[in-house]
Amino acid sequence: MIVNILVGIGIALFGFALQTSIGGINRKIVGRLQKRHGPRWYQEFIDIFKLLSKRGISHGWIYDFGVIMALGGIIATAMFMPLTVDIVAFKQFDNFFIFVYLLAVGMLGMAMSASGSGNPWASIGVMRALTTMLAYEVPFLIVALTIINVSDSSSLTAIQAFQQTAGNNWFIIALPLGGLVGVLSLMGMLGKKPFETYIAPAEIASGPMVEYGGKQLGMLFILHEISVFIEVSLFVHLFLGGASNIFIFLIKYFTVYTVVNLISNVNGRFKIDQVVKFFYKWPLLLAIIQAFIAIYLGWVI
Amino acid sequence: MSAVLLIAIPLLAAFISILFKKYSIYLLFAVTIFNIANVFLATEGIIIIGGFSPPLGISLLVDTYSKIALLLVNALVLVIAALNVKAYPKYGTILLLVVAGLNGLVLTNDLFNFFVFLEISGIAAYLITASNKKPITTFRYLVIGAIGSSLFLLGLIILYSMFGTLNMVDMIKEIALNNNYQELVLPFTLMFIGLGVEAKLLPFNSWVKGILGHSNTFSGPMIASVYASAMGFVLGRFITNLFNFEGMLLTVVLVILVAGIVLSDIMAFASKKSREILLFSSVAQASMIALLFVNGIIIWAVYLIIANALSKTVMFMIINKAQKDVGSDEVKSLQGLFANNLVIGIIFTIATLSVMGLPLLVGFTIKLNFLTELADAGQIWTIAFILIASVVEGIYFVKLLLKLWYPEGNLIKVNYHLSFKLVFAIIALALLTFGVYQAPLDKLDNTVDTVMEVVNNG
Amino acid sequence: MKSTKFTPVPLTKAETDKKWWEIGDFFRRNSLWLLMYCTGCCAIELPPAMTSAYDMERLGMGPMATPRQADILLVSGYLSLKTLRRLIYTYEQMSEPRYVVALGSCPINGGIYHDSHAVINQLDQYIPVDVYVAGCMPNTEAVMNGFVDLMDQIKHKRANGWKKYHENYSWYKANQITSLGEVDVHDEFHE
Amino acid sequence: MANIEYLLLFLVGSAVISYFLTRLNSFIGSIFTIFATMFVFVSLAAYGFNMNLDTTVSLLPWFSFSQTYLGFFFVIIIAFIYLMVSFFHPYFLDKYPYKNSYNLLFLLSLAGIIGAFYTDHFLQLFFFFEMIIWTTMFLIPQGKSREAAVSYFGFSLTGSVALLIGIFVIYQNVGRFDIQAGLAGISGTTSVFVFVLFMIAALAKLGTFPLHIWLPLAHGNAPHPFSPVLSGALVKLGAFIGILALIKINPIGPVIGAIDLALGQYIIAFIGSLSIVFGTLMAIKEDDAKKLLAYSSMSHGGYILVAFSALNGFAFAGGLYHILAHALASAGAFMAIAAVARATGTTKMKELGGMIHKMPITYLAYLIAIISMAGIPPMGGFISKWLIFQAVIDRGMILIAVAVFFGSVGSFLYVFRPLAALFLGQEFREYKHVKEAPLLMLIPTFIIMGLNIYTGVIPKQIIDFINNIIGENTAFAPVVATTFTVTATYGTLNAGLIALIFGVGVAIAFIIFILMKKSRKVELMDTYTAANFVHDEHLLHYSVDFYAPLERMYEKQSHWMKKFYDALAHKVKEVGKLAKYLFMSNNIGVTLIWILVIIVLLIGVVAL
Amino acid sequence: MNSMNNIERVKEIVEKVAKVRKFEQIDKFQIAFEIEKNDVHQTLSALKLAGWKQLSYLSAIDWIETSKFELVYVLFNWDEALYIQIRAMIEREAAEMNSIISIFPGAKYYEREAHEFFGINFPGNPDYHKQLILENWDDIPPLRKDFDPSVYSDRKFPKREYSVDYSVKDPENKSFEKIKEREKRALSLRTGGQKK
Repeated sequence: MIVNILVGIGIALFGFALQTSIGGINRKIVGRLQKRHGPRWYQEFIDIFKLLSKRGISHGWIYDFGVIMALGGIIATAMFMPLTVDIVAFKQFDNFFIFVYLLAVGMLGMAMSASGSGNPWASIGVMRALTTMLAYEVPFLIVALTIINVSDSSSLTAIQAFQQTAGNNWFIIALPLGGLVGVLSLMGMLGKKPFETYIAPAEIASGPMVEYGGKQLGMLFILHEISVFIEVSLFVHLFLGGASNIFIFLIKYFTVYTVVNLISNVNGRFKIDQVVKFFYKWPLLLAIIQAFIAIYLGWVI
Repeated sequence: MSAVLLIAIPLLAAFISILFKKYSIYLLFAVTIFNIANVFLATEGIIIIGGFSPPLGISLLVDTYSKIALLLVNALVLVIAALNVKAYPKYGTILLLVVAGLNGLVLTNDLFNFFVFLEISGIAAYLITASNKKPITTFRYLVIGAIGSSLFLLGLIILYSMFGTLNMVDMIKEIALNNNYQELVLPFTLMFIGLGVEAKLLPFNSWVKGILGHSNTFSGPMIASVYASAMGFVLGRFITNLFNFEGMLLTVVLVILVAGIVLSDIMAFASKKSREILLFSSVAQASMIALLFVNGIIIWAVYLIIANALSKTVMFMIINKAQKDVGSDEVKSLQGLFANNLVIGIIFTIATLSVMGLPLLVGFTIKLNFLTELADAGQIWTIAFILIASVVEGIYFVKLLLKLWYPEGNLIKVNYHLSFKLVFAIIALALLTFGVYQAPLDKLDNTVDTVMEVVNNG
Repeated sequence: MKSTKFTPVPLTKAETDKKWWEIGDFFRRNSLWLLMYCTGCCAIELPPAMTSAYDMERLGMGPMATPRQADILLVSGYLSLKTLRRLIYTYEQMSEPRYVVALGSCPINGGIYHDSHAVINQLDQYIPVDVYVAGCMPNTEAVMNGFVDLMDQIKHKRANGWKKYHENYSWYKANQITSLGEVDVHDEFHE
Repeated sequence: MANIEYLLLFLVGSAVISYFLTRLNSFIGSIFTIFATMFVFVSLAAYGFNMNLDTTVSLLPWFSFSQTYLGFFFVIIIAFIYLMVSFFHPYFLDKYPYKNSYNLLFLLSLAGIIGAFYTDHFLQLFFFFEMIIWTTMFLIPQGKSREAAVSYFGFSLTGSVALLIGIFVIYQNVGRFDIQAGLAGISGTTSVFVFVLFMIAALAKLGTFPLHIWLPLAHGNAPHPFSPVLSGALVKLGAFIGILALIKINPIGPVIGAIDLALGQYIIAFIGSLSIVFGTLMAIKEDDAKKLLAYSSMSHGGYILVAFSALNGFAFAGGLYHILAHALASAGAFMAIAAVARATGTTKMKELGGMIHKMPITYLAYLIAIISMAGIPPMGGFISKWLIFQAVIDRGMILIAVAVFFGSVGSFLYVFRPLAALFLGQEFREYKHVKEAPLLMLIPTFIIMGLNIYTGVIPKQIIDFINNIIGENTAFAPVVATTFTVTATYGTLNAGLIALIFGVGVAIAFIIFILMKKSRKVELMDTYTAANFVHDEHLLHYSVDFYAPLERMYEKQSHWMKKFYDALAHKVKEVGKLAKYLFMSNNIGVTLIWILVIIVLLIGVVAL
Repeated sequence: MNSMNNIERVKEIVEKVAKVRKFEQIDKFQIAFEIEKNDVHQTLSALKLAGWKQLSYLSAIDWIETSKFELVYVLFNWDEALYIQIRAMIEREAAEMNSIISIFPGAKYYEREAHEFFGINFPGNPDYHKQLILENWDDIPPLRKDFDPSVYSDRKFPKREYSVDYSVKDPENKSFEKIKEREKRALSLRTGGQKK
């Protein structure tokens, strides 16, 4: 058990380092996109460590406890995440629903400490985050239902193995509509531009993070990096057939994150009720149609 | 001590009491106590008066069924008169007439004699309702009552012309021989409507709203429980023995009764005055009783009559007393009545819950048993309608109860005399104990009514 | 002959803190976050600094929405009495270590409003200022130079304005009271 | 050897004694109630688990009792909730108009519950049901509104009347009132009829979609210590009837090919999912904390319905597990709100804020309760939801899945609203004097917190007991569960491991937190307000219309059901007035017409 | 409908109501009347009836030499493009003018501002004395001519002398004289020629 836990912590650490560096590289790519140099690739590391070295403020015990609980929840989720078919901390316990719901613990921790900070903007930010979650979560879970029903298991390693077996191909090809819905809800999950209502710096002064500074903000940045790692690798495992070895995983991970990042950089920002209306119109419809086709009619490409 | 005294003594006392007005009420007490004692001593069976043979002579039929009726009627009259002795002292003679008339109704075996007693008790009833100080309603009651009893007489005459006898036992024998049921429909309908008017069945009881709507602590209980239970017993005897509906007549009567239950409950749901709620609920109970008799469930109908009579006395007395002190019987103006008289509140609640048929009270056991019997008789749709009506009944009674328990704004001042509390407490206790302890209820069964027995073996 | 074997010398508590502080300095100077308090007309210099012409992000700098998250308080232009009151309130809300960069000549000596009753003349009487960028609207290069100077100061541990604010806090407060009357003000619109 | 009949008589006796004791002094009366409920619970727990309660009947001969695992499962949960809530009585009773009747009715309803779940005779089941209904009906108006009690009674009565008609239909076909034999004996159209009637009763008591109007009214306005009982315990009666109808009666109607589930079951699942969606949407909009939790019980009732109608071993186990988890979670949440209401006098989120600073333990209790209610891992709610998800996915019911997923995510939204608006945020000046709930009230909160965590981490004992129930009532395969893991169709869930890893994660985060510099203590009013000087906490507290953009989207449609029932009541009144006009008119002519009509009708009918 | 006959129409209205001391046509769309202090209310209400529904601005001018305040009411008409200025002279010492809130409710804040910056009292306006823009002002109203901002600035804002350590190649270069010359001219400009 101790070995598994250490492997889990290793995976979480690897995820953090991976995402932070890829985040830095992406900031450079976006910079180049806007005809400017863009920061060094390790700029995100520097930001995080700078924040950790500063002396922030605290609004009471719930303000700190929330941040600790949030980061703890997210690290716990990352520890369950399989990198490839065989690199996974807990062999048959990496159940899909653990990721969806342990992320919710992270969200709850952050929401609690944000509203505990007493700033109305933080509460509005949390409200917007939860409403966006309500929007993108349901279509994603419907597609997940189809995938679990088709691959006949809800453990990620099994789903990867199913996609990598000779006969069938990646779910993004096998379930095309499902793949499209997956991308849209991934952008919602990552809080990328069109659905970035809850970190809207112009409107609500960076939403929930308004009262954070110093180490709390550093921990929240770590939390953000690891949750991005979880969401993107979830997408990779569910839709792109996971990876047989670590390099394929890195390549797939990088392409997914860069594509989503580029899409987000050319988009404006939705209003909060537009986000909900959007997700409950097209993605949900596509998800239901995809589920209907895949489960009842059995047409899996 | 033959049963004839039960009718003769009250009549005699009625005339004597005219002489000394003041003591008439105490004479009534004496007579009713004597009657109650006499009921226990009376010998069962047919009693011929004056030695005339059946087709002509008057005869009385005494069996446990009529004994229960007599006991209930006399006891109730005693209680009601005693409680109203201060408010309405001068009604001694009329009450004696009531006792005589009702005892006669229950005991008589001779149909014409039944009509005579129907008239006597009707007149006494009109005089009692006169105490409501609402002459128009009493007049309406008088006219409809007269119509009812004349229809009953018309039906009786047709029967007499067909069978030549007035004695019920002979009549039943004759009917059993006559195989053509077509001819009997008209007389039976007329007699059913005649009794229906008096027993408050739905289409015929437009007088009830006026009478009971403006009743007081004396006339309310008298009409709502004494007369209702007497007529219930009598209607039961006729339906089970004489009428034995069948075919199309049965379905029409059933439809009338079930519609009566459901509609009166809905009317109660739609009314705002507390007395109206009570009177519609007693109309519903009356139709329910008739329905049970039509389906041949005699013993549970008897218990339902008793339970309904007791609870209605309690409820009418409490509401009428409150109405007298407050001035109006709108549920809004009676709000918070029980806030400062707790005992009365508990008693009223127990009585209402028993009428609604909720557990731990006698109403529940009665309801459950007669529904089981109905299920045995395969009447699922009647059960469904009764229960739907009981939902509506439950809602309006709960609304009434909660309004009376919880005051809004200023508290109203109503105080009840200790005697009220005592008597009602006994009744409430009876309702509660028989609800929990059901053994005694199972001792009696449908053989209480021995008319058919007498018919079969002379 | 000094032995070449590496013998770890136990560092004292103060030395380890200093060592950590230096490492922290490296991170602090390479990721400076700006709270753009666009008080006056010099604020127009910042968009070019951020966009592709001069690209502030190369230096690891970026705009931040709230004082809690920011390192640098960028005072760009003249400061009226009322803005000064808000500026002091924001400055005290920033997390430490914090730096102040003053653009334009108005924070230096009041600039063209030096004789106005509404505009203060010298900013560093009220809050410690680390870097001044003179010029009545300094050019963007000058602003970028200012930032590089600040990074240099951090490197050589001279950018300790925030320490000075703690040390002679009473002196600063006295100046603030003389000019502003009192920092916290109650007006009928926020009661 | 505890005898069920003696327990019942003991309860009725102690109810009467507590009536007189509370007349003396409400504190002593309530303490007596605590001991009475404790005695009952302990004797039930001691003897009930291994089914050796003595069911002989001596004093009340016409009652007959029998022990079933299913019945015991419900009784032990409800008795536990009663015990926990009775700890609240000493502090709440003085405010109620008829406080001495409160304890009496409380214990009487407990007696009714024990009787209802231990009887095998349909009429006795109805007897105890009616007893529970009217005893609880008299408890509700002690709170804020009379109308709530009337609507509660109306819907419960409709439910129990439908139950009674169903019982008589069974009696007519099978001839006996025995529950097991009766339900097994019916088939064809009568089983459809009985299924519909029983489902009406279940929906009315569970407070799910079509018959849910009374739920927010009753829970929102009931006296504070009684709403945990109302939502945690009494709603479960509907679940019990739901099991009788959905599981015991063999499936109804044609089997739908795609998801091979009987049509009747699918309709009930659809109603359940409607009630999940409707409950969630209404809860998100609600401003009164107790009404919000009421709507959450409605949506969890929908989950229970979906679980039982999925006709799958894991769903059935998930449903039972959910009943336990929801009972604990909603009781815990309601108790926390009751403690806050006792201290501040209101449950409206508009008027409350920053309760955490003065009542931290109540806050923790509420937090753990809502984590379980939202179905988040370390708590029990997650395991039951996980099991239900397995069944829904296994059957591939897409529309139901949409509602179930919407409910699980939506529940996260509306449980968080009281947390943020009531407990967190700015601390108001007027609640400065508020103190933490007294110790006696904290005992139940601690116990329920512990149980919430226990059901979330160690599912083994509960799953084993549920396997007994499955074996006793259904033909499904028992659920395989070791101490920490539960295995279902699509993989195993290691609840213990999740809690452990969560602990490890929090430890790592705590280490990171401790290593760094201590942060500066700052009071709540010193927040970033774009440098405006704001001095009034109310201006800085965001709690009114928390989900405004979401609420605006379905503002208009949210009152349909209420309008429908008001219109229904109004229609009945109209019919009443019409009948009065027709039959009770003042002129005698009308009665004459009716008499003539009947005579002509009969003559005409008979003659033809 | 050119603006010429409008002006005639307005002139009649104003003459009917008040004694016009001076009429001035500022430009094509703007005319000004100078009337007595106590005619102001009638003219304003007359013009409001005539269509000039909006009080665009109320300001004051401090004629310190004749120790008078001049109040200027600028009215605007949405239908015809014509601004009307109503000017009235009031005493400078204990300056007072009845409030016009009853005619133009919008004047409430203008009057508060006029009081804060000039010290004119407006009885009839419930809160004219309250602080509006200046926070914690502790000197005479700042826009009065007898208020010297630089004196206030030197008094209120602490100043330290910067050590002049910048190196100049030739000390006698003319830039010093140029700076001194510019300072003298600025000083005279600022004090209105009073101080040399």
